[in-house]
Amino acid sequence: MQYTVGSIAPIFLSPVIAFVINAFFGRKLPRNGDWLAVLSIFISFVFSARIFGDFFFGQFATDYYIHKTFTWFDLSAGTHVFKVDMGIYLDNMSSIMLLMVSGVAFLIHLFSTWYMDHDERHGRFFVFLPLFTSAMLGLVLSDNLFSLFLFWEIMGFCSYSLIGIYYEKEKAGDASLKAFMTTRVGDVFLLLGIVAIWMVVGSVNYVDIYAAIAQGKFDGPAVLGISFATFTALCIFAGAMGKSAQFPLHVWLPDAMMGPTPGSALIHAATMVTAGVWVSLRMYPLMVLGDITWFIAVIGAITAFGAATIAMVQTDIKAVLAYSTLSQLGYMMIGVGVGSYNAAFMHVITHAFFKACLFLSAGSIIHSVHEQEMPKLGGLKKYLPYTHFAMMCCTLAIAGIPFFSGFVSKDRILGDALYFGFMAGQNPLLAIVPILGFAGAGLTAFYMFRMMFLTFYGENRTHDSHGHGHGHKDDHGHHGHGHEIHHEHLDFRSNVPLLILAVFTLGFWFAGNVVGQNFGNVFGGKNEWFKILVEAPKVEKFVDRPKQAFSSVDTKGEIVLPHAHYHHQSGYAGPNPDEHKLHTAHVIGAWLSIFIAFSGVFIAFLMYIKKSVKPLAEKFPGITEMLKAKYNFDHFYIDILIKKGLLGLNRFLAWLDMGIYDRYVIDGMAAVNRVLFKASKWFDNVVIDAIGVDGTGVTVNLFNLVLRIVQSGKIQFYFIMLVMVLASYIWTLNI
Amino acid sequence: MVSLASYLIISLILFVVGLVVMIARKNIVAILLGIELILNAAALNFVAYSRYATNNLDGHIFSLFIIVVAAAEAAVGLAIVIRFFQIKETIHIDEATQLRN
Amino acid sequence: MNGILNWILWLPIIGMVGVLLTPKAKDNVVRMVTLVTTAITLILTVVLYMNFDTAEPGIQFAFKVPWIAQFHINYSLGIDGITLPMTFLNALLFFICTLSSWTVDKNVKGYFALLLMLQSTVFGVFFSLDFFLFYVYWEVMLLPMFFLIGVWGGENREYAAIKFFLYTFFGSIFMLVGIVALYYATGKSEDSFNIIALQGGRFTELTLDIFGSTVSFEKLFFWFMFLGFAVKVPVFPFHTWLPHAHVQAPTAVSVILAGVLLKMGTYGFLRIAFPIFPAAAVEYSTIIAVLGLISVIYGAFCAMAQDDVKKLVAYSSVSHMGFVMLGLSAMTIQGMNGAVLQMFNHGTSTAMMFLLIGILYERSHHRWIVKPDGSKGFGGLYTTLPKYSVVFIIGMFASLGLPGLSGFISEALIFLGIYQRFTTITVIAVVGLLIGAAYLLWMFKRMFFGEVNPECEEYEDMNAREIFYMVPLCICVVVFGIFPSPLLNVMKASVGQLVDLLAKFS
Amino acid sequence: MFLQFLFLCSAALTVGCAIAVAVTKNIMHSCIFLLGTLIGIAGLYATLGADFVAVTQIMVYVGGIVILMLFAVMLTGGKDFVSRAQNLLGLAPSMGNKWTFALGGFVGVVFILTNVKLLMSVFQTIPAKSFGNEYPSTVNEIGHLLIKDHVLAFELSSVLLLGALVGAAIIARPRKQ
Repeated sequence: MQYTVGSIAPIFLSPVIAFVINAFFGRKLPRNGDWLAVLSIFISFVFSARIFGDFFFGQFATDYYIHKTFTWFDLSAGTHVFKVDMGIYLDNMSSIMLLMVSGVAFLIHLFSTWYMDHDERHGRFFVFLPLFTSAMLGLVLSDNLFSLFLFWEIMGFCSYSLIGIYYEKEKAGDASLKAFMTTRVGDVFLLLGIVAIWMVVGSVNYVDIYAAIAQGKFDGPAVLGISFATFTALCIFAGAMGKSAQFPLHVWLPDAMMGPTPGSALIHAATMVTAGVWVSLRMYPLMVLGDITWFIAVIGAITAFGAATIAMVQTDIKAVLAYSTLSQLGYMMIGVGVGSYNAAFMHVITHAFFKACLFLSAGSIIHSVHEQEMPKLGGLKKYLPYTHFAMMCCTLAIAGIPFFSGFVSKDRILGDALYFGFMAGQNPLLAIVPILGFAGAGLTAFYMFRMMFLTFYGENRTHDSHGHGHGHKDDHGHHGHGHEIHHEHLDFRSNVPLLILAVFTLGFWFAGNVVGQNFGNVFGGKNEWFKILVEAPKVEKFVDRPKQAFSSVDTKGEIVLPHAHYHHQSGYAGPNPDEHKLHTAHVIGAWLSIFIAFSGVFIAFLMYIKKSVKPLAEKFPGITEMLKAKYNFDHFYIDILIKKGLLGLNRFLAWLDMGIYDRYVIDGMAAVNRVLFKASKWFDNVVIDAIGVDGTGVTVNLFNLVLRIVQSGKIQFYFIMLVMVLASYIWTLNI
Repeated sequence: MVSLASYLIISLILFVVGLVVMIARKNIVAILLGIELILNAAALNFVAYSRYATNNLDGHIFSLFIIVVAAAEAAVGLAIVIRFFQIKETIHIDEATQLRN
Repeated sequence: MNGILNWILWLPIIGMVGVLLTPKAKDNVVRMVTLVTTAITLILTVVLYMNFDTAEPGIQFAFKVPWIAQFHINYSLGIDGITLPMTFLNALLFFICTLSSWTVDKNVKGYFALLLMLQSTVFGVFFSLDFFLFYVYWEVMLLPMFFLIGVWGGENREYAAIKFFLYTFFGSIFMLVGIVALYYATGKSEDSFNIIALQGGRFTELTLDIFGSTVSFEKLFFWFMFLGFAVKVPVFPFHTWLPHAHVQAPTAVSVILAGVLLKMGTYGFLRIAFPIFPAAAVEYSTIIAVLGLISVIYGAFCAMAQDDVKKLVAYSSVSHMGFVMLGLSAMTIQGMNGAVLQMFNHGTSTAMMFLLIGILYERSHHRWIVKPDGSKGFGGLYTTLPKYSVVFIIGMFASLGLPGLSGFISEALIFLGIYQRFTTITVIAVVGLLIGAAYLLWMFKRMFFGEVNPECEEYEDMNAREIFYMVPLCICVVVFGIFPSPLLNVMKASVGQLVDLLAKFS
Repeated sequence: MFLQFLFLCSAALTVGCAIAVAVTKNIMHSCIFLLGTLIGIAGLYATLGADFVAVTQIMVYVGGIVILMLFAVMLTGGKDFVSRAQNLLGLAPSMGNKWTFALGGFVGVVFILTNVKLLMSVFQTIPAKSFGNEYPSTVNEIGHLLIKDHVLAFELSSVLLLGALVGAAIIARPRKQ
C-alpha cells in the first residue's frame, strides 16, 4: 500500500479549494457555489474512506502509523539549527476520525443546501463551512501540535464567523465574541504548552514527544513551581477545556447556537468541540506522565452532570441540545480521565453521528415550523414522520438505551469510571466521578425524552402561540406568524442525511455486537474492531522510528491478525488495571446504566405523556430558577469578572497612563523644564538689562518685542514715546 | 507781584493737560484740541520769558507766529478730519490705519 | 548594483523637488508625481530583493565615499538581511500611503513634499552604516514628521507634534552622547563612526572614571543607546507620546509612524545597541524582557479601556512592539527571527488597521466606539459596509495573531525564543495574547455587529482606490502568514550572525 | 492788586477750562471749554503786558480757530465712540476710558516731574529781572519788528497760511467715487 501526496493531500485540499473559490467567486456561481462545497467534501470523503478501508481491513498492523513531513520554514543559520516541520500522521485513530469528519460534514453540507436555501447568508455560510471542514480534517491529519494549533485556531475563527453570521443581531455578536474569547483563554495556554514542549523536546511532533516520554527525556525546568510534565499537560488540557467547553470554560457553547443550525450541528456538536478530546487523546501519555488524569475526570464529571441539570429546564430545543452536547463532552473527558481510551474516542464518533443528526432534526423542525420553543411545539409526529424517526433513534442513542451506539460508548466509559472511582485504589474522593457520571446519564435520558415528548407528542400547540401575537424570532429571521406546517415528504437533501445518520446510531456498527457489551458476540471477536484498532499510544514503540519525507513512499507494515490482540485487551488504559475487577465493574455498570436510562425515560413519560407526575419546574421552583440562570456563570464571568474586574482594571490603568503618568510625570518634566527655562530667561534678562544700561545692546528677541510694540501705528503711542524720550533726555541732562 | 514761576507752572499745567488730551482721547478733533492747548502753553512761555528775562519783544513775535501756524494747522487738520469722516464714517483715531483709502 | 541604494535613497528627494516645482494649483500632478516616485522606489526595492544574496550574513550593496574626511565621517550605505524587510516595508507603505492620501486637500504640495522627504530620511536611517550619517537621518526624520502632524493633524495637533518631537529628541540626545563617547573611545581613528567596524564587543574591557568611581564604558553607554531607541519603539515608560501622536496624526502619517518609524527603534537595537555593546545587552536582557513584558500587558490593558478606535490601535502598537522587545531580549535564533518578522508583520497589519480607521473616519468624521456622551459611535457596519468589513476582519485577525495570517508565526517564534531564557515571563506574556484578542474583538463587536446605527446608514463602502491599496497589504498578511519563508530566508543569516555574537558573551 | 486779581482769574479760567477740555465726554463741550482756556490765556497775556498778542489771541483763536473746530465737530457728528480696535499694548491709548486716562495721567506726571526738575534749575540760574509796573504799548514796536527783523518769517508765514487754506480746501472738497 502506498501513500503519496496525491492520496492524502486531497482530503485537506479539496475543501480549501472550495473555500477559496467560494470566497472570491461564490456570488457569481449558481447557487452561490454550495454544490462546490458539497462536492469538495465528497472528494474528501472518498479519499478518507479509502484510507479507512486500508486501515480497517488490515492492510497494516494495528499499531502501524504513517508519518510524513516536509519543512515549512527553516531558521538554521551558522551553528544554530531550527526547523519547523509540517506533516501528516496517520494511524488507526485518525483514519476513523477522518472518515467520521468527512462523512458527517458531507451529510451536513448536503442538508445545509436545503436548510439554507433562500437564506440571505447562504453564500457566506458556504464559504466558512468548507474552510471549517478543511481545518478540522487538517487538525486530524496533523503530525504535530503546532499545526494542530494552527488548524485549531482557524476552526475557532470559522466558529466565530458562523455564530456571528446573522450580524445584525446584537446577541449574535455577543455570542461570537464570547465563543472566541472563551476558547482563546484555553488556546493561549495550549500555545504556551506547545512552546514549552518544543523548547524542551526540540520538536512538537507526536512521534518525538512519545519518544521523549518513553526515554524519560521529557523533563524540563519546573515552571511556576509545577513540574514540567504536569505544567505542559495542564496547558494542553486547558486548551482542550476551552475547545471542548469543559466546566469553567463551558459558557460559550450554549450561546454558540445563535448560528445556523447545520453549522451548529457540524461545528458545535459533531466535530470542533471534540477537537479538545482529540488532543487530550493524542497527548494521553503526557496526561498520564503529568498525573492529571484524575483532574480531567473530575472536570469531565462536573461538566457532564452540571450541563445535564441545566438541560432539564431549557425550553429552547437547540438549547437542550447544546447542553446535552456539553454533557456528552463531559462524558468524553471522563473517558479520557479514567483511562477509558478507546471508549472515549468511540464516544467522540458515536456522539458525532447522533448529535449531528439531532441538530439536523432540530433544524428540520425549525425550518418547517419556524419555532424553536418547545412549549409552542408538540404533536409534530404526524407532520414530520422522517424527522421524528431519525430524532427518536438519536434520542435512544444518547439516552443510553441498549442496541444503540450511545449505550455502547457511554456505558464503557461509565464502567471504567466505576472501576476508576471505587476499585482502582484511588483517592476515595474520586468516587464522585462515577456518581456524577451515572446521575448525569439518568438526567440525559430524562431531558432527551422530555424534549421528544414535548416536541413530537401531545397536541399541537403551534397555532395557540401564534394567536398571542408574540412570534418568536428564529434564526432565519422570520416571524412565526402565518406559517402552515407542511407534511414532510421524503426529500433527498433534507431527509436522507438525517436517515443516513440515524442508521449509524445503531450500536452494532461500533461494538461489533448487538448490545454492545460482551453479553454475546454475534460476529465473533474479530468484529470488535474499535477495541482492536484504537488503543492508547504505546510510547515505547516510537523510539527510533524514522520520519519519512512527504513525497516518499511508505513501507508496508507487518500484518498482525487483529484477534491475536483481542483476548488481552480490555481497552482500559487507566491506573492499576485489573482485568477481573474491571470486568465486574463493567457488568455492574452496564446493568446500572440500563436501569438508570430506563428510569429516566419512564419519569419523562410520566411527566409529559401521562402527566401523572407534575413537571419538575412546578415541584422545585427554587432549583429551577437556579438552573434557568445556568448557575449564574454568565453573570459571574461577564458582569463581575469582566465588567467589574477586567474592564475596571483597564480603565484604571488607562486613566493612570494618560491621566496621571502622562499628564503629571511626562508633562510634569516639561513643566519643570519650563520653570528652568523661565528662570534662565529671567537670568538672561537681568544680565542683558545690565549690559543694555552699559550700552552694549539688547537681545534680538527683546529688540523685536520693543520694535513690535513701538511700531504699532497708533499715533497716540507715538505721542507717548515722544514725551517719554523727551523726559528721559531731560533726566539725563546734568543740570 | 506775579512771578515768572506762576506763569511757567500754568504753562506746564496747560501743556500736560494738552498732552493728556492727546493721549487719552480717541476723537481726532479732541486731539487737535490738545494740540491747541500745547501750542498755547508754548506761546505763554514765550511771552512770559519775554517779559521777565529779556528786554525785547521777540517772544511776542514768536507767539504771534505760533498763532499763525496754529491757525494753518487747524485748517489743514480739520480738513483732513472732514475728509476722513467722509471716507470712514467715523473720526476715531484707531480707524486711521491707512494712508490711502 | 552598488549604486542602487543611492537611487532608492535619493529618488524620493528627486520626487520632492519635482513636487515643489509643480505649479501650485495642479494638485493632481503633485499626487501623480508622488505616486510615480513611490512606485519606482517600490520597484527598485523589489529589484534589490531579487539581487540579494540570502546566504551572506554581512553587508551587501555597500557604497562608501568620504564625507567629512577630517573626522573620518563617511557617506556609507549598505544593507543586510535585517534591513531588507524594513526597506521593502518602507517602500510599500509609502506607496500605499500616497494612494490613501489622495483625499488630502489642505496644502497638497507641502504635504506630499514632506511625505517624500520622510521616505528618504527613513531609508537613510535604515541604510546608513556611518554613525554620523545615521544620526543625521534620525534627526532630520523628525522634521517632516513634526510638520505632518503639526499641520495636517487633528484638533490637538500642536501638542502632539511638539510632544513627539521633544520626546524623540530627548532620546536621541542620549544617543548623540553615546556616539561622541564612541568617537573618543576609538581614539578618533579611521572607523570611529563606522557602525560595522564598531560591532563585535570591542569595548567590553573599557572603563571610565566618573566622579571617582570606575564604570564600565559598555554598560554605561548601552543605556544611553537604549534610551535613544526605547523612546522610538516605544518601550513601556516612554510610550505616552505614541497615543497622542497617533490620534492627532493624519491617516497616512499614522500608518508610517506605526508601520515604519517604530521599527527604527528596534532596528537600532539590532544594528547598534546589541552588536556594539553585546556584553551589556546580554547582561541587561532581563530588564529589557521585563520592560517588553510590561509593554505587552500594559499596552493591551490600556487598549481595552479606550473608546477612541485610533487610540486603541495605538496602544495595541505598544503591546505588539512589546513582543518585539521580548523577542530581542531572548537572544536566541527563534526569538530574534521572530522579532524581525514581527517588525514586518506588525508593519503590515497595523498599517491595515490605521488605513481602515482612516477610511472610516473620512465617512464618519469621528472615531468613537462609544461617544463621550455614552451613545454608540458606530454599529451595524457589517451590514452597511460589507467589503470594508471583510478587509477589517483580515487586518484585525492578523493583528491578534490568528494562525494562517502573518501575526501568528512571529508571535509563536517570539514565544519559542523567550521560553528558553525567561520561562516565567513567557507564562505571563501569553495573557497579552489573550487581552490582545479581547480588545480587538470587543471593538469589532461594538462597531460592526448589531442593528445599524442611523448615523452609519449613509456610509459608502470602500471605493476602487481604497480597495486597490488595501489589496497589497491583504496579500502580504495572508501570504506571509502561510509562507513566511521568503522573509525568513532573507533575514536568517544576518540574525544568526548577531545571535552568534551575543552567544559569545552570555 | 488788580493785576493779581486778573492773573488769578485768568489762571483759574485757563487751568479749569483746560482740565474740563480733557475730561468732558462730549466733544462739543470740549470745544466750548477750549474757548474758555484761550480767553484765559489772553488774560494772562494781558497781565504780562502783551496787549497786541492778547488781542490777536482772542481774534484769531476765539474768532477763527475755535469756530473752525466747532464746524468740524458739527460736520462729523460730534459723538464720542466706544473703541472697536485693539492694539498690542493691551492698555491701549486709544480706548478712551479710564485706562487711557491713567496712561495719559502717568505720562503727564512724568512730564511734570521732568519739568519740575528743569524749572528748579531754571529758577536758580536765571535772575529775576526787576521792572516797574509800567505797561507800555507794544503795537508799535511789534510792527517795526515784523517788517524789519522778522520780515522773512512774516512773509513765509503768509505763504504758509495761503498754502494751508488752499490745501484745506482741496483736501476737504467732496469727491465723486
